Amino acid sequence: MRIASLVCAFLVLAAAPALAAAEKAGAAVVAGDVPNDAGGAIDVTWQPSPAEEEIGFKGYEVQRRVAGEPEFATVAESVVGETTFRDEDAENGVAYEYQVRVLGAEGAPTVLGTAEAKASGQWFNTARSNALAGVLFTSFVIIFFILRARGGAELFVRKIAGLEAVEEAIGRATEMGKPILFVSGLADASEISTIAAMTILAKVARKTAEYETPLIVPCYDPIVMMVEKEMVRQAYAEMGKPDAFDEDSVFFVTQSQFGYVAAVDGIMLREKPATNFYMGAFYAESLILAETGAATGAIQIAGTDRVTQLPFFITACDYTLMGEELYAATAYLGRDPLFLGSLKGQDWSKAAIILALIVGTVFLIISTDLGLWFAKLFETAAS
Amino acid sequence: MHISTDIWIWIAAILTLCIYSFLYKDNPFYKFAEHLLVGVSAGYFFVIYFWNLVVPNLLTPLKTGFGTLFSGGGFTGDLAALVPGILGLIILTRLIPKIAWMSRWAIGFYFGAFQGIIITGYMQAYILAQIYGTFMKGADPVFSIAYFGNFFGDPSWGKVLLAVSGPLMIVGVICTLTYFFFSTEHKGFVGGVAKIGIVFLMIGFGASFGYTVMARVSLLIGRLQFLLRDWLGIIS
Amino acid sequence: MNLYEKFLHIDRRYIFIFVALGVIIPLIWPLGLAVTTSPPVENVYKAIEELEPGTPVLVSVDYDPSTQPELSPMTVAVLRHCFYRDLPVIITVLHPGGPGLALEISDRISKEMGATYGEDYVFLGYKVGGSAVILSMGQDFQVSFPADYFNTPIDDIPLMKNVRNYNDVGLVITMSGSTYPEVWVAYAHERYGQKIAAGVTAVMAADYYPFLQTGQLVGLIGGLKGAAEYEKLIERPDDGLKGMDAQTIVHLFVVLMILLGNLAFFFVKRAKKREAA
Amino acid sequence: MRRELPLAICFIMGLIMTVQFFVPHHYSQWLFDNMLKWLIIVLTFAMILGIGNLVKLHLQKVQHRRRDWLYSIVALFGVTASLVTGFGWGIEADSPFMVLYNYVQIPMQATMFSLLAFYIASAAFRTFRARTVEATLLLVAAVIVMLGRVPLEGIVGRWLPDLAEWILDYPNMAAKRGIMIGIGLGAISTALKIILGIERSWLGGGD
Repeated sequence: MRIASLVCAFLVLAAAPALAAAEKAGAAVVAGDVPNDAGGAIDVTWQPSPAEEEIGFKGYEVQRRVAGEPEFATVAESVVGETTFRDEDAENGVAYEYQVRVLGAEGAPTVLGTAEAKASGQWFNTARSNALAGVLFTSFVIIFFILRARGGAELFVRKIAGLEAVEEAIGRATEMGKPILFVSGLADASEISTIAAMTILAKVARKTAEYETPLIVPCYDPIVMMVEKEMVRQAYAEMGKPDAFDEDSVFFVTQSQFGYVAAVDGIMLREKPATNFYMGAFYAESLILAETGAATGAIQIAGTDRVTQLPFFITACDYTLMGEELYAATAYLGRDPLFLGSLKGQDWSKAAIILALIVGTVFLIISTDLGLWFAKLFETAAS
Repeated sequence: MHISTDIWIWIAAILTLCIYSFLYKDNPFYKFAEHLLVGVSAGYFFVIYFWNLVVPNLLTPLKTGFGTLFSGGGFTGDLAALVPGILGLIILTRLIPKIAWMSRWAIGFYFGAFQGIIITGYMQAYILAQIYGTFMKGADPVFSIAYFGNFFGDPSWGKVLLAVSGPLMIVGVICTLTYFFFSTEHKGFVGGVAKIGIVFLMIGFGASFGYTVMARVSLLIGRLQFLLRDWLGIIS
Repeated sequence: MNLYEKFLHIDRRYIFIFVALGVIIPLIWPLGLAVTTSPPVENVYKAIEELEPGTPVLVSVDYDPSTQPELSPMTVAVLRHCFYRDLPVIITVLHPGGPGLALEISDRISKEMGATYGEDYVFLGYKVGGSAVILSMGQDFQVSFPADYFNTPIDDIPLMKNVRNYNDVGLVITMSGSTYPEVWVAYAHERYGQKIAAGVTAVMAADYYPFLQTGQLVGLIGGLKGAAEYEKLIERPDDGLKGMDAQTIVHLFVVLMILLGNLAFFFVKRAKKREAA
Repeated sequence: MRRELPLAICFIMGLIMTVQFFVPHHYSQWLFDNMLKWLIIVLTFAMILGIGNLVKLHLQKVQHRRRDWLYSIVALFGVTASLVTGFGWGIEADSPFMVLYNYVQIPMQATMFSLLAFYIASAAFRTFRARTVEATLLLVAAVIVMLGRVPLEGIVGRWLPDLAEWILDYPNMAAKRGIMIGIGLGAISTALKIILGIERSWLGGGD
């Protein structure tokens, strides 16, 4: 399936020499549409003039006219040290003629050459074909295993300590008669980790409903609050305890990062929850929360995909779900075969990536050029 | 020593001390500051979003759009602002229990749009760029037989590091990825590789922790400079 | 509970007190610990040293008060350097939280250095738009900044008479706690070939090293340490170097606590083993 | 209507935004640029609900004289102050709203943030113990990097900062990359499940 990405990437590589060839053909000035853009831009490149070396060289001047019109207008002047110019002000589909002039030490400018081009917008960004291949490949593998799981295939998943501890932590809070605090990150619902956190909350709420343990869910984002309130309500209803659901247990605080932290710190010291969950996206505040929680003696289970915050949760919390484990938690807690299937798909994608890393290494051993060619297949264009 | 005479500096300084009092223990001063901060900041973001986003991207285009429409100018792109306007109103149906379910339409829109952005964005930044980065450092490959050649030609610490760091990087990425396998037991060969993955994870976490200490201290320096300089005028 | 065990369970408020003292003392009585300079910072310094007197430098204050402790010292050092070298400074702000900071710093440093507004420096203020603003300055400053922060048309400002776009600017330095340097590189450098240097927080610095390798940034000042190095280069110690003292002390304190903690932990463990045996 | 329609909308939007990424044409760019703004506008409407919720909770506390109800008055005062100054006088640089922001909100936020300097020290002391091999690795790496960032070259030489840099650039980077690739796959898998309607707990309950 990597073949698909190879093929796509090949197309990109094949296109590049074609452009280079045009430049090499010897024309003093070359103009062409900027590839992979929304249109409206033309690149003009030219061969450096020997005049560059002369004393008093003032630079190049790029002029433009709509093909067929009499007058040129200057679009760039005194270009020094570069032999390209990107005209961002071109209208799509209009043929422009570009003229590059050399401004020497004295006398009239000399014309280096002219070239013609039209700007256009593209319908497919070839620089992103590797991303397309990647998306198609992973989606295919994941959906394939989801479908297999739906067909009833048995799927094994290994243990994750942090998730094994969830039940125990809820049980402990129940015994102590203390509440459970659930923080679903400091990001809005656009973050995948927030969504993962919300689905974990839905599972945790089923357990707190079962044991009738009080649950405290302060929210950072109003949409997350709306959705979480419904999820928790649903969880209580499903466990046959709709009346045990407290409308005010899921509430909005503020979207200010440290305002939110100030409030949650206060809750920890005043309500003294026996268990703190930190799931989702966290930033610098991760350690403030985790250290305050540790000082109150709560069991703390964290999970985040913020690589920079993992060290703080790892050190200050009892259990930490690292990166992908956070997303996997829903599958574990729910034991839904479809979700387990998607985990299997992720594993196979991982295996494919490991294979790609090994292949790349072998190529690098055989020849640096071959290895570089392979590595470039994964290069991403900035915009 | 020149104590500030600016009332606002005093307010800021006192609130700063109220927050610091939390380090000792929870107390009425902290509670006061905490509730004030929550209230003020909750309102702040609403006001900022309103002026910076809702006005230029919703109210103004709707005004021009409808202005043109009613003066016979036909439909213009400005009226696209109706989309978020209507979605926003749909979100508010949550306030009316009878039709609260309608808010799911807007949430579906919101969630769906972001999932599309996530799929492609993560593929690009979290997968492709990381694979590429495993092989490359700047414009050079992290690993090449030539680096070993260089080392044996003229051995030095720098060259041995250059030669072995690349392979170490690749091995590290593979082992760490292996740790994240969910559908195989961490036993035997896979278990061994995953163990090495844990070694990399722990070194990485330790290093990031140590790396961050400095930045955190500078925040404290900033606050203390405010107290000692702007408020008390002890330092210049 | 013996002494070691007591130490292991020491009230963390004692640690807090030591951290606070470790910062306060050097702020009041600077220690003047030595700082060695590093190439990324030296390169920013060189880029400014190499400019002909009279060549404008654009300093963009793209941060807000949350990262001010780290970024203001370097902004101050760079401004001083420019004024020493008679390089006119154009100050812009792309972050909505920046104008107040930029105003305060430019006011203070210009007074200290005897720089005249309109001739030695100009404050263009904040413009919303980020990348669009950066792009427009490549065409003409007039587009985004028809007037300065105080509403004087830029045509009436002596400094701006000879400045139309990036062609007339020797160097752009962006001070940012977020991703603005990337935007500057993508638009001002990639499209207009403008030389860019950046000042960023210590945490962000690692993300920008690759830009140095590719030459997209001519230099990089990272965190308080970077500011301290810059102060050393221009031989004008200030908040950066003072801050470094404090940081060094706290670092060493934390390391010491970790070592003592482990020592105590080791003794407690050994004692327990003996008891068991 | 109540469950199928939102799922369908979610599916269609997910598909559109995925395809959009590969299309550089300006219609597609227009959609992307506007979509981001629209989504934040939707969020702003939702904030009415959020703030409403906050105000309601605190009003209840005051009304029923629950524990700490006096502080609820402070919170209500804060919200009111922000909203009244923000809508009454605008958000220009010297407006009352910005004064409130600069001298009330910013100092407190920055102070909360700076608590980290204390907590990072206490956390390091409390948890960096050589209990296991893994914990020892973590602790040694942390100490090396911390010392490497202190200007001690005069005393111990360049090797320490160089070693710290090397740890950050290689073993640390390798671990980060491994985690990030896993995150990428997990995120794509989760997003896919949401678009396809397999993960639908966000719909909540009811019909």
